[in-house]
Amino acid sequence: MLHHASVGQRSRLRARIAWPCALSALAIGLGLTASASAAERTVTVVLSEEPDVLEPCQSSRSNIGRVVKQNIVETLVEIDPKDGQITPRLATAWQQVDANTWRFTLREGVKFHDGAAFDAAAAVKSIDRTLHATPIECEIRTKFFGGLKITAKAVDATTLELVTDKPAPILPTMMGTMTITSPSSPMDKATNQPIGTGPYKLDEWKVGQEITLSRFDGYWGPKPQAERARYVWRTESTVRAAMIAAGEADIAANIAVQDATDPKMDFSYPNSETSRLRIDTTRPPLDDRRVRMALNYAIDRGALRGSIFSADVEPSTQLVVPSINGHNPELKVWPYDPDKAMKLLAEARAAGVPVDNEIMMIGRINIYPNATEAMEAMHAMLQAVGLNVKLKMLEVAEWVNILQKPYADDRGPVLLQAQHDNNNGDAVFTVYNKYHCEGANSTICDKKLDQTIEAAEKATGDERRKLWQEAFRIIGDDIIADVPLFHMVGYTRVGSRVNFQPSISTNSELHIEDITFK
Amino acid sequence: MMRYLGQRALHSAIALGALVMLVFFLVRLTGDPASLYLPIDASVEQRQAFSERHGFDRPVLAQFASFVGDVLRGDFGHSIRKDRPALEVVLEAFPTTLSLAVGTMVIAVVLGVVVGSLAAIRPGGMFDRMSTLTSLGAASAPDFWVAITGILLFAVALGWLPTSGTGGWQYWILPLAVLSLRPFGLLVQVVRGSMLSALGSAYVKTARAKGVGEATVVFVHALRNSGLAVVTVAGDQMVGIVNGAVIVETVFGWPGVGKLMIDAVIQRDFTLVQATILVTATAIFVLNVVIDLLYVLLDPRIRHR
Amino acid sequence: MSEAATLLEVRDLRVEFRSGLETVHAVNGATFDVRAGETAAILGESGCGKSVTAAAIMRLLPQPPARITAGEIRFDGESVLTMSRPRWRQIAGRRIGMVFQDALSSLNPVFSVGWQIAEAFRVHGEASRAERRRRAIELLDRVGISGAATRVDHFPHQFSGGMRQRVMIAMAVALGPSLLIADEPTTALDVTIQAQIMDLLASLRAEYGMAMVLISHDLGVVSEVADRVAVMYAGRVVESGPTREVLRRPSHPYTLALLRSVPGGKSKAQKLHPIVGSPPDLARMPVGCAFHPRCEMAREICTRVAPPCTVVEGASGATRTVECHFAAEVASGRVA
Amino acid sequence: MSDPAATPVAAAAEAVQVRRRLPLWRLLVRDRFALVAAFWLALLVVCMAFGPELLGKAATALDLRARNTPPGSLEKGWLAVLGTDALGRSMLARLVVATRNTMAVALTAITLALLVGGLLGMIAGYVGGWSSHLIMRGADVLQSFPSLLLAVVVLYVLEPRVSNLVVVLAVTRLPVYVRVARAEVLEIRERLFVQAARALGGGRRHILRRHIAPVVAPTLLTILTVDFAVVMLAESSLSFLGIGIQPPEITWGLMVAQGRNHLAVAWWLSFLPGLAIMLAAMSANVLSSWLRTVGDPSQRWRLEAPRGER
Amino acid sequence: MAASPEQSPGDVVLRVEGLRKHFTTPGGFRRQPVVVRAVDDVSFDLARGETLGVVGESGCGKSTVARTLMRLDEPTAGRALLDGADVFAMGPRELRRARRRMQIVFQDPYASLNPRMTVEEIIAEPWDIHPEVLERRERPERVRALLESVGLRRDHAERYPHQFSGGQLQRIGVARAMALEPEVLICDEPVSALDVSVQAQVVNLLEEIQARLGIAYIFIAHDLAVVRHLSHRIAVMYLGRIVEIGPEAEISEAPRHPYTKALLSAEPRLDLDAESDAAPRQRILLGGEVPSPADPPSGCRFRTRCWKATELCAREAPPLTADPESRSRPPRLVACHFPESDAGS
Repeated sequence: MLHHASVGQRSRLRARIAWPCALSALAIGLGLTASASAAERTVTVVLSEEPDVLEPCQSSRSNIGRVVKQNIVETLVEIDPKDGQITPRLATAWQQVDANTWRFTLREGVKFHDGAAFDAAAAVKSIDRTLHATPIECEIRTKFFGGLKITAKAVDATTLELVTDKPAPILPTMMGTMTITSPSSPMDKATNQPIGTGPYKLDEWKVGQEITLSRFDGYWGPKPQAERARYVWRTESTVRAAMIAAGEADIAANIAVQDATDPKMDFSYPNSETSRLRIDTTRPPLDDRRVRMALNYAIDRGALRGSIFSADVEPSTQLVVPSINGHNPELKVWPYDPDKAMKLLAEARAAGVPVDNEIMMIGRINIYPNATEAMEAMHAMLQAVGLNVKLKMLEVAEWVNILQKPYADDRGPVLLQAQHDNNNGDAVFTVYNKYHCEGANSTICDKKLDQTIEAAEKATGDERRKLWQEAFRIIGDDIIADVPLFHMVGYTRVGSRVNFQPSISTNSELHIEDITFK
Repeated sequence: MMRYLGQRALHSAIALGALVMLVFFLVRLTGDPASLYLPIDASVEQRQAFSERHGFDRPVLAQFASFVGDVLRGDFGHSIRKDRPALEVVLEAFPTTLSLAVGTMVIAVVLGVVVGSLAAIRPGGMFDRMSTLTSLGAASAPDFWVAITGILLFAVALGWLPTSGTGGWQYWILPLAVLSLRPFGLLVQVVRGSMLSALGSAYVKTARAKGVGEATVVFVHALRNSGLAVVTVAGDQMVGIVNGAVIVETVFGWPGVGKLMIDAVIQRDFTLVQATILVTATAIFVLNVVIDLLYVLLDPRIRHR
Repeated sequence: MSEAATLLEVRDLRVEFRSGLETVHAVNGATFDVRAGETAAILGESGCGKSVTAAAIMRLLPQPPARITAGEIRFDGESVLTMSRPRWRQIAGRRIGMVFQDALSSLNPVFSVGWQIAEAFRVHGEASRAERRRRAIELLDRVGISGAATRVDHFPHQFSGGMRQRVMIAMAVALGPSLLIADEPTTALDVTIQAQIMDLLASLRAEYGMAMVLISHDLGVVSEVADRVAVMYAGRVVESGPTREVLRRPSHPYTLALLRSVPGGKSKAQKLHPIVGSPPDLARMPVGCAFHPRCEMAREICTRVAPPCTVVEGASGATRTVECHFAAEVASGRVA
Repeated sequence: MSDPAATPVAAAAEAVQVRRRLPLWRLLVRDRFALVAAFWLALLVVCMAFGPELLGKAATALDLRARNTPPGSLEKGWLAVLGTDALGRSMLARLVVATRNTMAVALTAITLALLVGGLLGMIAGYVGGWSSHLIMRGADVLQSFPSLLLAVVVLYVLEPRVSNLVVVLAVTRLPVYVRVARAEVLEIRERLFVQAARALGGGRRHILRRHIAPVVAPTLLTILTVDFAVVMLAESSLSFLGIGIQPPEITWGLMVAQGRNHLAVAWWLSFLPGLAIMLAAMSANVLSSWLRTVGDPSQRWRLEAPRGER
Repeated sequence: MAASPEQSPGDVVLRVEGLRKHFTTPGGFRRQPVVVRAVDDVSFDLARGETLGVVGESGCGKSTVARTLMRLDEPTAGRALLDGADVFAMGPRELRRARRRMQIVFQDPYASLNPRMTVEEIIAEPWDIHPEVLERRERPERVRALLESVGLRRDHAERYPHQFSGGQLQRIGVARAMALEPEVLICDEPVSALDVSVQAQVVNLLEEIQARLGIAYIFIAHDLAVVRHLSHRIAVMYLGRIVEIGPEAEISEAPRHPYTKALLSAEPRLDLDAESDAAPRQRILLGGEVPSPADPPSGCRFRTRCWKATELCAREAPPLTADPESRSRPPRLVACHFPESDAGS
């Protein structure tokens, strides 16, 4: 807000800010700093944290992926952020040979940064490294390929065959997470020198200060505009936003909603996260469906949106965004109806439900911007309908213990602040884990739901989508396992020098090649 | 003197050992690194495998024994997060914090001594009152708040300074200013107090009776005698600066030990926590030795004790 | 006694210390002279204002809290109190030297004694660095410190009390002043050392032809070394004159009482005669004569009227001044 | 007893000299800084005592439509005179209510540190021997390590509850009191009046209780006032790092920490509590230096002297 | 005042034998620990009702004698028989009882009274420690009676030390020491900090108390005049040893030990009776300073400053031996190879 104040805005601003001197010096300050870095075609990106490592195998972590993924190392296929469709990248085509076998046709003429040729053998080696090189901690392995055995084979130079031990209907989608590195990458230890096929290669990582990439001239695709990319990191959102405003950086990958004050610079994008309050349905009074309904009626989503949450968030009905295969568009957003909530609670109480038991609301500090305020607000809303709720904010390590099984036996009724990210195209990455009786984060156990999930996992195409939609109906309407909140948005601040359109994937990968200069 | 230093070294070594032991067991009580390191959906088997790989499944005492053995061999372990030797990571970050701390101390001591001395010349005068108020304010302001406000004011609104990061001298101004506020405030108070008593002392009377000029009286006779107090407070503050460094490094994106340590604790990167603590505590020990030597330099009475 | 030129003149000096609601009248119109070459003693008990007077002469009073409200101090005809700071710095140390009571705290602990002695030369723009050092060694040797060439680099804490006082003296006489103010120079010292120091001071005085103002509470010391004495009580000089005259035939009841309260008379079986009560509260001075509440011969007038300064003719013809309504009676011993 | 009246000694009694000292409150009135500081702290104590009862409701009442109202206007009611926060809650009410937690945390922590540290220091100073060594080495360990980091580690182990926070803050301040108490005891026990008590046959406990504790206590209290500021700042730093007191509890430090996210749009959210911390800390510092001056006979006159002559 | 009381061995209330107090300074890295012989073999008897003056320059060990006798410092060797019971060998309980019989008054009246206690509390403190001495309800009255007996007013009981002058404070100190009605009072430079006019008040008070209660004093001072005025016998100490001890009159009139002689001559004296300016009394100016007790000279400790010293003095320490010319019983003792005699000097 302090940054690009137009003349018209000023009088309004002055009422809010007690720094008139700051305002008068504003224009001069901006003029000076903005011109300083205009010379070179270097894009500076400011991140919220420094990557711990640059190991491609860990690029499913957003702090690493934002630097590495698709910039340095590429995947065989990409998932289109708009509709979840799979598009070619290093593979040009793919087909299912039988239930357990997929074949990918690889792009020709692709070279790694170290000069090695990209072919099926290289792909096999890279996949083996990711899936089987145990000395390397590899999140892609654990997160996406856990419980599945894959054997990669080079059929010929451009044909890669993947054989699984059980049917894997969405293997192409999964391959959207698999980064391909040069055969020269060490198989016995992690590397901070990722060598891939991407449009940029790693120049230098000055630990603690910056990472620089430079354009790879041997890239197979179109030549991107930016010659170099520079990554720096600042913890404070305010500072990141300030850096763009001051012209010290071009893109702040994510800033908090309250720092996104300038529509000319700040772009919101759905970040594929969906927030909710997870209801522990096994503990009274939360084991009563009327109470769970009341919880949903008590939350004023309209008031939260545009205040604590961004105005751009979408109220959600389920844990996946509409672009995910299996999203159920039939489900309705819960309206705000405190009277109804109170009535339901009264009914439940009359039926002997211990409505007055203390319900623990457990939040996680900084799970999303304003997480604490959001919990404070909802705490007040639930109290307003007469529920006995207590709020407790936890740091991530403790919060994880509550999120994950095994749960403590002596736990009371808990509403857990949670957020789920599925930008991988299919509901399977969500539903089993969160709602199946055996799911690691599940707090419900419903036979009918479990059968539906199991059937969906094996199905493909339309049938698969219908089954997932049915599962979401059961979760949202029959059981009411959550207080769904919003499909979240992130804010990217883009400086005046460059064009960049953030998308749903910007959270986990930030494509330098897409950036153009004005 | 040598004996005294030897004793100090022994005490510090004991303190260091106790501290490391304390930290070793404390951090292991803070929770399982697996739950933080592995993705949320990781299975129980994956978690177990992770713990086995890194030896967290072993009894804590066994872990401690091998840790001590490793440290004695100069091996501080491997940081899981950074996937590098922990000591390397710490030593990389160390110069940043050190230069911040030294810069801060230089600024705080120089300004503190000058302002404190000037204030003591006319106690109760205008300058004294202003400097008292300023120094109290400086010592009382929450540093993170000053840091962010400073960025918004000087970098964003006025555009005089870069917001954050490292680079040329301009990048040092805000972090150093923020960090030196508190030590400056305290030093002004201390210098003023000890200057007041020095200026009231008999040896200052002697100097005046000799016809020594007022400037020499203040900045040679009295100040030299206030040196001990300055060194004591500055030394104490040096430890405190590491606290401030955590904040400043976080806000300004400086790759220092403070932030490293906080992050390591938050991420339960045990080896890194241990390594940072060992290195920091050793540095503080060295600092204490330096302070002892400064005492000796400043006060001949200690030299001949 | 030959009349030498007056070197130091103190006229009606008044010094106050302000503290809280009360004002402490430390010096209430002290008047005395010091002639060139003589030893003048200011004698009095603690709190009588003798050290404050010395500090006022040396312009060492901390102001505030102290305030010189009246009076004049003239050194060699020049007014000390109104003189400019640069002018005063030419006098302090060079023409007037000062020795303080507590040598340990009066020497700067962090500089070597040589440095501190040499500083006297330095501030008065004399000599080169090497020359200053040479002269510092010479001075140390002169004041009786053996091994001066090595001792010159030692620090005050490495000296004994007597040696430190010698260093102080060396510093004070470094530039050959014509006046030395010695504020209780031997009070903290043992008798045998005290004798050494007094002896040293006497020989230096003779050598340099200095006048000395000896500030002391010790009747014995004063009677042995001073040519003239000024007895102070409650901030005033109540009696002054040639030492022998004053102590042998005191004209002021306070001087008399003081003499009688000292043990050491021949008759041991006799009880001592303390002065009753305590010195007056300087913030609440009695009306009339300040000594009257403790005076055995006080009469009605003493409680009302402050006695004027009267000149009394002594036995040897020398004059002295006394502030007592009944000075003559006291001197003649008519009042017991 | 024999008749003493006849001796001059008895007459001396008439001249008892009473040194007048101004009562403390008058000295306070004479130092404007200290007076303001004391007044401010007194106000805080009132807020601490009654704040939550009076304004507790207003401090938690959401009004999402009146969020981030800037201060200085009475349009939205007197409670919004200092503005409202991101949830539309009255800043005034929150500041007042937060006083209790803030002060209680700081006061409890420093009191705890004073009692435990003072006791340990007195033992170390008076008893000496191995217990002194043990205590002093322990203080070394604590002091040779940045307190903030120690607090972070410990709070992760113990979880950031108010009680734990208090304990951690107390522990990190402990060495100061141990050292000061020990140094004081070492000095005081050589004083003549302690020697006199020993000569009378007074045992360790008698001397510690009657002579040493009462003399050490004021020194420790002076440190306590400074530490009040230090601890308050430490608490806010921990909140900044997210491991101090957790919402819905409020402290000033937490308010600053939360408000910093909104600094660019609503500066008052962190400015006002930051100011509150600073003023309270300053007041404590001013009062502490006033106490030092009062306790120091060579400086006390500065307060006693009439205005304009200091 | 009163002449020296008749002395017989049975009248000895305190007998000190072979008292030594050695302090050991901590050794250094490359430095041997240093033993400071503050008091080295001091013996004397104190008769009931007698005043023994102890004089000497600073560092001679006179105050250390006082402190070790009160067990404020633990003696290194020796015995102190208080009516036959060795104070140095006493356990805490016995010592506590012994302290009712032996008390001390310190030099600095300002420092020896706790500034935070009222005069009443200060004077009553002995009874807090020894509650068996006096019933609690009787204490306020006794405090006031004691105050009157030292020349203060009853209402002074409620005041604090800072409200008194030095002489008054010292009287309060004496009152406190008298509260337990001791048989021996050690006065460690009780008047050194006071002005002459006030000093005389306290000296007179001490005399008065002794006359009334028959208490024995060990009166330590560096001011010879006061000691001579007050003492029946005088002990002169030099570097931790007694060099001469005997009746006051004998010592001040005809000192036997050269040090005693020098000490007496160095004392500045008001010689008011000498009418003429002629013949100032002969003064012996001692050279140098007192050597360090950490490294005392061999043989006679005074030899380095003695004008009579010979090679014998460096070799052999002279023992304390009876002066053959002494008229008193027990006779004056001198530790010198070449004592002065009445004929000499």
